[in-house]
Parts: sequence; structure tokens; C-alpha cells
Amino acid sequence: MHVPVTITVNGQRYEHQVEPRLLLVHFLREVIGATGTKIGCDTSQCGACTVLLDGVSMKSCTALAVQADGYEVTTIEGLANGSELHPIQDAFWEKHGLQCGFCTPGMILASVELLRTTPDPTDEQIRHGLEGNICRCTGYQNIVRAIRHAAGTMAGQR
Amino acid sequence: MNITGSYTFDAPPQAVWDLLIDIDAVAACLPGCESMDPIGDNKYRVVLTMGIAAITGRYEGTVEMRDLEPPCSYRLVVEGRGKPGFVTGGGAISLTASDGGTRVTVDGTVQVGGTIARVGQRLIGSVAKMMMDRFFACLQQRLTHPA
Amino acid sequence: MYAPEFAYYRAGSLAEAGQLLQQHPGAKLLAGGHSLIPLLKLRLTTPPALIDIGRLDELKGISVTDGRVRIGALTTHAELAASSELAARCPALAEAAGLIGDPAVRNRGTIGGNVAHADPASDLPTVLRALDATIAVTVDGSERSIPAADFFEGMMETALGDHDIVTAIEVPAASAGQGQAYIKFSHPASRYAVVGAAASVTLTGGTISTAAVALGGLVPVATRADSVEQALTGQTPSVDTIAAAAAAVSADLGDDLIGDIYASAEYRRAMAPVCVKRALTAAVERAG
Amino acid sequence: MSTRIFGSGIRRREDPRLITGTATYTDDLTLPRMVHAAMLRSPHAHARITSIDTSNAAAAAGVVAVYTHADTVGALQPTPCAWLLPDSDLKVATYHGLAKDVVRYVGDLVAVLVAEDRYAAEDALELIEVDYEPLPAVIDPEQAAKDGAPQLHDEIPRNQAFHWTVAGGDIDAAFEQAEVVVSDRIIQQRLIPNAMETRAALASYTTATGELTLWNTTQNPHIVRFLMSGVCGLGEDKIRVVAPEVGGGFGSKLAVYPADFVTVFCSMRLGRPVKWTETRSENYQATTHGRDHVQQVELAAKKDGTITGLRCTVYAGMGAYLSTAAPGIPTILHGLMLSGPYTLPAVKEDVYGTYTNGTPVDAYRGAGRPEATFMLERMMDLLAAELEMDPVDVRKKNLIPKFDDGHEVITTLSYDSGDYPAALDKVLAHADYAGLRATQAKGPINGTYLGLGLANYVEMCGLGPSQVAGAIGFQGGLWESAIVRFHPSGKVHVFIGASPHGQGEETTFAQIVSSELGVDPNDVKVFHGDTDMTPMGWGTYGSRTTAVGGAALALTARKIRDKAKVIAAHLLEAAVEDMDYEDGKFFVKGAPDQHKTITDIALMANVAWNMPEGVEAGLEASTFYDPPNFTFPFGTHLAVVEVEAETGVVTLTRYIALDDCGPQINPVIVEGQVHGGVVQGIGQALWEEAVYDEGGQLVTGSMLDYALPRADMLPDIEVLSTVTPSPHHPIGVKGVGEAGTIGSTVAVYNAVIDALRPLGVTSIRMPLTPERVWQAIQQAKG
Repeated sequence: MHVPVTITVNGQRYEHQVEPRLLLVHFLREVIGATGTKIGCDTSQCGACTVLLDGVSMKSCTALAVQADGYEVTTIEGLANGSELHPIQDAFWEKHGLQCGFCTPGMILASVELLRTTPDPTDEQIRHGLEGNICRCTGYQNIVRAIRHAAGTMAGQR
Repeated sequence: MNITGSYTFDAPPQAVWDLLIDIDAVAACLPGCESMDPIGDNKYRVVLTMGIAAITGRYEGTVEMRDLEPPCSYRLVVEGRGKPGFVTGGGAISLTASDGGTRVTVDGTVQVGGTIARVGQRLIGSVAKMMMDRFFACLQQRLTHPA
Repeated sequence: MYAPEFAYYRAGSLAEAGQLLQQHPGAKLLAGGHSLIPLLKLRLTTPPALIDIGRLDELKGISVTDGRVRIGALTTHAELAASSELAARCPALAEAAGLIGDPAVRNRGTIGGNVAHADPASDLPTVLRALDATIAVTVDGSERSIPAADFFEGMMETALGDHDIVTAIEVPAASAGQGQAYIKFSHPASRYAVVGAAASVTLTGGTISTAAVALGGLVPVATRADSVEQALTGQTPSVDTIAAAAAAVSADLGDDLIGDIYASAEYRRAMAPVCVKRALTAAVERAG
Repeated sequence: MSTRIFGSGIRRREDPRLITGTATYTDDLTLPRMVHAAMLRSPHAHARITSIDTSNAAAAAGVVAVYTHADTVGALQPTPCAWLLPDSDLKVATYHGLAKDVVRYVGDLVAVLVAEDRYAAEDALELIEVDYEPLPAVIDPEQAAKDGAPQLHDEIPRNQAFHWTVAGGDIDAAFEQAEVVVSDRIIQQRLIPNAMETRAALASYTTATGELTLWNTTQNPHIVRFLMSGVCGLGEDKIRVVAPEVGGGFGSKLAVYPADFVTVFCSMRLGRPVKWTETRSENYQATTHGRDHVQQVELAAKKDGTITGLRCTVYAGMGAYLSTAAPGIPTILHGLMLSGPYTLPAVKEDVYGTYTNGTPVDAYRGAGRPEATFMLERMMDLLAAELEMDPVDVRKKNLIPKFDDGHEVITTLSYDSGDYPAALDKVLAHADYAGLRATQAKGPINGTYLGLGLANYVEMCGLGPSQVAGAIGFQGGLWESAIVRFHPSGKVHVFIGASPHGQGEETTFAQIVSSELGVDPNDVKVFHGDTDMTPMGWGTYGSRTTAVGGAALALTARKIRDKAKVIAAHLLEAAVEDMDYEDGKFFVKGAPDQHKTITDIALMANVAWNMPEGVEAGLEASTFYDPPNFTFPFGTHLAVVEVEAETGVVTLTRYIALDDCGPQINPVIVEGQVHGGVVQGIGQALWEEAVYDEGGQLVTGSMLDYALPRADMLPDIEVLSTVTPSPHHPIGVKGVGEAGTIGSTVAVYNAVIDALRPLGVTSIRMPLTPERVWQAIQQAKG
């Protein structure tokens, strides 16, 4: 059984016939080739697959592509404005908020969600806001710094 | 993992014993039992469909009763496997007369392998206990209200 | 991970969802999917079909009528946690919802899916038990209400029939002088409750006129701590009376506590009064 | 461009692709005609395979092939162990790519199935029918060594993989004459490395040419090529191994695994590209684990706190087979480090490596050194408690004084340089140790106890001289190589044999070249991780990439500088010996205004219109650097914890880490390495453990049960440093990748025990979960 889906990813509309069991993350990575979104676990724990669905964060490994039918998905590839990095991307770079980079796409999108819901977070709020994203390299400290830095930049832009 | 339980029946040991080795009763009370066919002395091939809410799995295996000492005790040896993995278990089942009825105690171990062992460890003990409770509750019911 | 094959039907209405359930024996309902999809991926469940009710607007939203808060089954944990209506009327529910999983999980997981899954380590069933919630269930176009006490039957088992659809959760709104709290000791990996306690306490003239306490994580199904409630009722709240009442929880636990490699039954039993004490302390503080 | 780029925390060169989702990891690759492999793994810890029926699976939709052991006979040699520890009665069990007859751990490979897509592969995998006859299993490494324990390999009695000993001084006399002896039994629990990217391989074999390209998540592509050649029977000239973007390793991508060989085998059979990517569940079962020691330790000392001897017996679990580097981890990298930063007059350690029915164990961040540091620092605290001394005073009594150029310890290692007392003093001052102790002395507040935990450590890094590698049985060299190539425009390509995987060496290596030659670091592009493109390298582990590879690079840059100086002298019509170099400029001594930059030279060298007599065209050089010794980074860590007695909950309130890795090329990257390392060590102390049940099932089989550190479980780490250059290293650097992990586990552990001393608790099994702590308190209460 295949069913039709229309999913807009980073502003581009995609129409495909998919198996209902196809996970959204596999749709992104394998059907349309947007491999920036990563898979780090089987059990919704690690957050490497975090994307935005109509602007709200979700774990794309715990959603079927059919559930995203008709929605807009934002992935790491869609965050920058052309060559201009999103302030959170730039902050991760500036504050050394990544090492191997594998958790980074999900971590950055979780950070987008964090600053959407809490624009001026305390360090404690940042740490709680990242509870669904695992990083094995950084010890999180520079990620916290990066988000704090980005919050300042984004506040200045408003 | 160890699994223990204790159940009282409002009947003398011999009656409870007869029930425990009555394969029709056992098959009827074993949660999810689809079939239970003899393949040797006190040995049966069983097909079970386990269903704990959304978690389902079909297991095929054997149940064997050993060291039968009517109406006091026997050992139960269970082996099964299915797509979610395998289950092996064994237990000593003893019957003692108590207050005009019978107390049945189970002292056993359960070994689960495969996906459930990997991701469901927090549930296995409770699920095993729940299935055992249901099994004996069904038998108790059957003794009180024979089919 | 890779789920097995299944058929997929998207319901356009509650009625259609009901029809689809009738037409496809063994089908599972899909709301947010945060309980079901992980099981599918692990191939621990292999339903022939999923019926997606995730877009039914009629199952969304929070409304208040006649002192009862009605929460649509598709309301997400994030919406519960952020709701000012809930914060004012059943704060323990909002508090517990904010402790589920993580932000991305809370954005997708729904209260209806959560109660239908009935995981003993889940947070909401504990609160719903404490608050005497009812679960509204629809079958064949007619809705009935099941008290939480009857709804949660066992580990991951509920009173739901094969064709039942959870449509809403109804919770009595807190009255003046009522304080609520939910406290949990979380598993560091899964974030599930190792021990969870929900408390709702009403103070009348400085004494506890009613107390409701429920426990999760300890036993296969969320349960009320009757002994604690009795010990508290009529008391003047103090550190000592709360501690004494919390200690009474051991009488409510029975013999079969959940134990696993992270926390044994013995440890959970020892933590139950601690968790209850903290929930009661917070609830009393908020009541005052 | 100033040489001050060395030591500058510039932004990383690798980040733009990583933060935009444009980096390419192995699983991101797709090739034409590519098919997908799925692995059937044993659900049993130990069982005999009585039959395998693949016919239903082979007939399923989308299935291309199914292979079992029988198919690989003659085509696939057993998986090699590459550290053949001498003088240890080493017995290497045969490790087939696909299990033959017997499976020995949950996750042992039984069959491989290839299909057109991964969903179809997973569907069909369920159709392979395997009958097993279960055998008894053993998981505990000490139990496995006992008579009557289940035997894994018929030819290896008592499951003993090896028995290795380190001894020095008169250990018997030390204990006979000891005024005080303290001892402990320490369990270094099994850990799962959890690189965020699971392992993956994409093998593309072209039948017409006999050539293989393998994209592989690995820390050492050249070692993969070397071993692949032997196992799959292809010449090294026919194999190209590419480590594309690699999502962390922590030791777990050091080994070359059966699944890698099997994936290549499939591609060779099918003549099609075959991709295999591990699920996290597979990763937990089949990617190497770390630690797994049972340690019995005793320390002899005088009443004034002077230690006189250390005696220990270690049972080190190897899992079911010996992974690539496994035998060297609990021996060379552990036993030789037992003196730590202290003067230790006598030592004796027996290490028994035992086969168990667990996942094979290999290097995990720190690899042997955290386990040694733990023993020693635990003993220090026990000794302090026994003598009623402050833990600081016991340590100070025994620390090796400052040395600049060599200090030999009882285990025969010669440390390069160190100032251990300075590190300790700096941490104590920063933390206000005296103030913390004063607060602690006031007693618990609301049942919450304050505890302080110290750890001093030294590690052996920068592995190592190749001659030593040979002597210790490592089946490879330990040198590194680099090529630096200047293009006419002055832009630089660096080709390096080392293969970083997240540490940021594209940046630090650019900084080395920039500092040595005065080019803009943005003009230096670093190539690594492709065996067709880069010179040989022996891999990234043991904190050796910057220490050894960086040295190769610095020496290469200096060769370039020497040649450039000759060309500059020619262009400035001066004698070479009259030339000077500073900040990227070559000039005649005393006349810096008349200069040539490296860019000027690069143009001339490449166009070669006007070269000095006898000087070759081009500006390129290479070096094979074989270090004269290991490097020995060191440091002091201090953990501050609060323990709630009612619940056993431990809260880490402060963590101070001082690490001396020598001069820091990029201090921001160094700090990041320390953060990550410290947190992994904290993870072992407080949360992480691979737990098997009595039947050998891995019950922490997913991230639902294996507790990894998360952001909200940690405080900020306070990072300090001192700088003690290595005297034998071209740029003095010592390595920092593992540093944080080595001291942190025992620092946290010591802090928790310190907190609970008033309650009488002296030992708790790790990880220090609330229940374990609570149980210890209950037992101490009696």
C-alpha cells in the first residue's frame, strides 16, 4: 500500500507516493535526499532527528511521513537565509558548540524551539530545554553558551 | 529474573492438582493460548499470542511438567520463541493444604531474550507476574464455577 | 528502525474513525504516535492497519464548563503544560505534563494517546487518579464517561473496548483553598517516573478538609493512597502531620511493587513516602 | 600573518558544513545500484546453531542475497586481533565474520541479508529460521576465570585470554613492612561508548577492475585498509578506504568489525554497492564496550602517609572475542600507569584477560588509564581516611616533584615533564578547598551531605615510538606522516595520515602550518581520512593525533621553511646563513624591510623561473614522524557533590578540571575536549552501565535504559590549565582528547564517598545511582 503525501520541506513542495510505515526522517533523508537530519537512536531519546513541523519541534524518527502530509517541515538545511547563517548556527560556530557535528542539526533545531518558547532563557532553562537532545562530545557547556549567545543576538534583532 | 507467587484455592489439594494437570483447563486459562497439543509425556506444544495493550507477539514453544509428585509438587519447564525473541522459564509449583483449602506457591525464573529483553526490562517482571496472576485467577474461577 | 507494513487510513471525522475501526479488526488508533510509533519501530506490535485520528479538530482544545475542565484527547502535553486555564484549574495536570519526556516529545504526544497506552511509569494517569478525572470514550457515536479509577485496569491495560475512541478527559476544576502538586523521581534515561506522586489538598479554616493522593511508577496501575488521605483529613498541616501521613502510604502499596535494574521494588517502596511527602508539602503550600 | 595564531581560539574550519547539514557522513551517501544489508544477530548469549534456513528469506520481495558462514568459507578470513600482547600466554579465539556453529554473545553475527531497500531487508530478516541449542553463559570476568564456569572456546581453558604482569621494586617487603595497608574491591563497570553516529559501511566493489572503495565510520582508515586486505584477500593497492565525516568514536571506531568485513564480502559477491548502517540497538549489542574490570587493590604505606607499595589483581572482561586492540588496553595502557603522578617504590599487578559471553570490549576514551587512575586515587582517599589525614596531604606527601626532562617510574616508563604539585595547588586555590572543607565541617543541611573528591592523574599519550609498539606486540607502527604542498598562489594543502573524527584538527593543523609558515589559517586546507589521497597514518586514539600527527606536520612545515629560506636567500641575493625568518617573512638579518613572504616563495618555487642551483622546483615536503617517547599529560580534578541521604540522590554542584596538555594550539578546542571528556567520566561515576542479566541478555539495550549524561544533569565545568611543554616534542604538545575522562570518574566517586563518611559508607558499586547510594547508607546504618 502506498499513499500520496505532499510535504513542503524548507519551502520546497514535494509530492510522493510513500508506504504508510515510512518514517518522516526516512522521507527526508532517503526520498528527497535531505540528509542533514540525522538518526541517532531507535527510541526517541537522542533528538538527532529533531525538525520543525509548522515551526514546532518534533522528532522525525517518531513520526510517519503520512502524519506530515500537508505540513511544512524545516530541517537544518533550511535554517540559513542563503549564505547568511541563522543566529543559532552562527552562535554554535562562535562558541564551539559542536565537535563531531552529528547531534548538531537536531541540537540546533531544538535550540530554535527553546528560543521560540523562551526567548531569554536562564542557563537552567537552556539545560532543561535540551533534555531531549543527547550530545556525547561537548559536555553541553558550549552548547549552553551558544544558545545564550544566540538569545542575545536574536533579542537585538527584534 | 525470579518470579514468585502464592495463590489460595477453596478446594483440597487433590482437586487443585487435578485442575493444574488438566490440559484443557490450563490451555483455557493460559493468557493468549491458541493451542496446546500433547507431544510426549506431560509435554505439550503451545502457541501463545501475548498481548499487553499495544505490545503483541506470537510465541510457539513447549510446556513440560516434570517430577510430578501428586498432589504436592511438580516442575514446569517452558520454552518459546517468536519474532520478538524467546522466553524460557521454569518453576517449582507446590501445593499445601491450608485452612481447608490449598495454597499453591510458585517459585520460578524467567529468561527473556530478543527485543523485549533489550528495551522492555522495566516491564518484564510485571508482565510475567500479571500473566501468572491471571492464569491462577482463571483457575480459581474455574474451580468455583466449573465450565 | 523499520516498522512492519500496515495499512493506513486517515479519519476525517470521529464518526469515520469509528467506522474504520469496525471495518479493520485489530487496527490501532494513531494520535500523536508517541506511544505507538516506538513500538512499531521495534516491531513489538504489528497491527494490520493504523487509523489516524490526529487531525480531528473535534478532539482538540481545552474548555471549562460547570466547574469541569474538558480536555480534548488530542491536546498535546506541551499545550497542557502551557495552558493558563489548566494552571488555574488543575495545576497538577499542567505540572505533570511539563515533566513528560522532553520538549519535542511534549509537542507531539497527546493526553488521549497517553491514557490509552496506560504505561505504569507515565505521569498523567497518576494525576488523573488523584483528581478524580473521567475519560470520555466514544463508540458507535455515543459517548460514555469512565472514571479514571475504572479506566486504568492494569499494566498498559485499560477499560477501552476494541472500537472505543478516547475523545476527552474531564477533570473537576480546583476549588478555592485547593492546592495541587505532582512530584516525580525520574529515570535518568527514559525520563519515566520511577516514583510519581500527585496530591490535591483542600484547606478549610486551616485544616485539611479533603486530601487526594495518587501514586505512579510503583505498581502496575496508578493507584490512590487511601491511608494517606485518611491520615490527613481533618489534620492541621505541619511538617510532622504530613510526614506521618506520608508514612502511611506503605499500607496502600500491596506486595507487588514494580522493580527493575534501575530501582528495585525495595527502593521504590522506600521512596514512596518521600515522594508523597514532597507532593503534599507542595500542595499544602499552594493551598495556603 | 602572525605566529600568534598558535594559541588562538579561532573558529573551527570544519563547522560551516556541520552546522548547515551539508556535511556527509557514511549513511548520507547513496550510490547507483546500491543495495542495503541487514544483519541477523544472535538473540542468545551462548548457543549452538543447530540449523539455519534462509530459503523463505531469500525468496522474499526485494531480497538480493542471504549469506551465512558457509558462504564465506575461503572468501573471508577471521576477524584479526591486532595487539598480540607478548609474555602473557595470549590466546586469540577465532572470530568469524559470520558465526560458525556457535554464537557467543547477544549480537554475534549469524547471517547477512541484502535487499533493495532497508525496510524490505528488515522484513525478510524475520524470515530466516535459526534453531539454537542454548548453552550456559557467563558475563562476569572474574566468574568466567573460575573452574566450572561455562567455557566459550574449546581450545582456551578457563576462558583465559592472557595473564599479564607488571612488577617493580620489592613488593613483598613493602607489604611485610607496611605500617598501614588499605584495600578495596573495585568494579569498573562495562560502558557503552555511544558515539552519536552509529557505525556504518558502504562498500563498492567493481568486479571488472577488482577494486574496492569502502566508506567507513572509523578512527583509522589506513588500519581498516590494512586489515581488510588480509581478511578479504584484496591487495592494499586495490582498496580505498574513506572515513567521511565521522560522528564521534571514543574508541569504538578503532576496531575493525565483522560487520565491516561482511559488508565488503557482500559487495564483492554481488558486484554492487552495499550499505549497512547500524541501528542503535545493534550498536549497543555489537559495537565494542569499554572498561569491565574487577579490581582487587591494596596499598602499603607508612604512618606518615608515604606509600610504599601497590599490589593488585585485575580481571578484565574481553567479551566473547578479542577485538582489534583489546589485549593492550587493560595491560600496557593500564598497568604501566600505576605509579600515576606519585613516587611508588614497589608495584605488582596481575591482569587476567577473560573471555565472557558479552560484547567484545576494546578502547573507550581513556582506555586503561582511567581504570588505573581510579585504583590509585581511591587508595589515596582510603589511606587518608585510615590515617585521618586530609586527602590533599596524603597526595602531597607522595607527588613526584617538578621535573622538566625525564623522570623514570617503577613501571619502567619515563615521563617527559610534569609539575604535579603546581597543578594540585592551583586547583585547591581556585576552588577554595579550605573554605569548602570548613562548610563541610558544619555538618549536613536538611539531610544533605557535602563531599569533595580529588583526583590527580598522569596519562601516557601520543602513542608512541614504533620500536616500543613492536616490543609490546602492537601489530603496526605508531608513527604519523604529513605532506604539505604549497600552490603557486600561496594556498596550502595538507595531507595527513591521522584521521580526526570530531576533535577539530582541520583547524588545529591549519593553525600549526599557519604558525610555522605565516600563512592565513583560512588558506590551509587539511585533507584526511582517505587512503587514496593521504599518506599512511596509524589512527586516532590514545590522544595521539595532535601529539604525533601534529609533530609530523610541524616538522614538515619546517622543511618547507628551510627550503623557502634557500629560495629567499637566492632571490634576495644573500647567503642562506645570513637569512632570518620571522612572522612569515624571510629577510637578510638586520634588514627586515627587504623581505620575501612564503607566498612570494611559493609562486617562485612553483613557476621555477629563477631557482637556486640544485634546488628542485615545487614547495612541498613530507615527514614520517616517529616519536622518541610517549607524552605524559597530567592534571588535577576536584568534584564537589551534595548527597541527599533520604533518597540517595547525588547532585554534582561544582567540577574543577585542571589539565596540562602542554602548549595549547587552540584553547577553545582544548576546553571543549576537556568538557566532553569530563562529562564522559562523570557518566561512568553516576549513571552509565551496560547491564547483562544472568542469562547474558543485555538489558540496557537502548537509550531508554542506558543513562547518558544530559544537559540538565550537569553543572558548568570550571576549566583551568597549566602549561608544561613536552621536552621531546617539536612543538611541546602532549594531547588532550582523553584527559578529562581520566580523572573525572574517580573524582566524583571520591566526592560521594567523602560526603557519606559521617554515615560510615566506604564503598559503593558504580554507577552511583540513587538506589545504590541509598542502599549503602541503609547498610552502614546497620
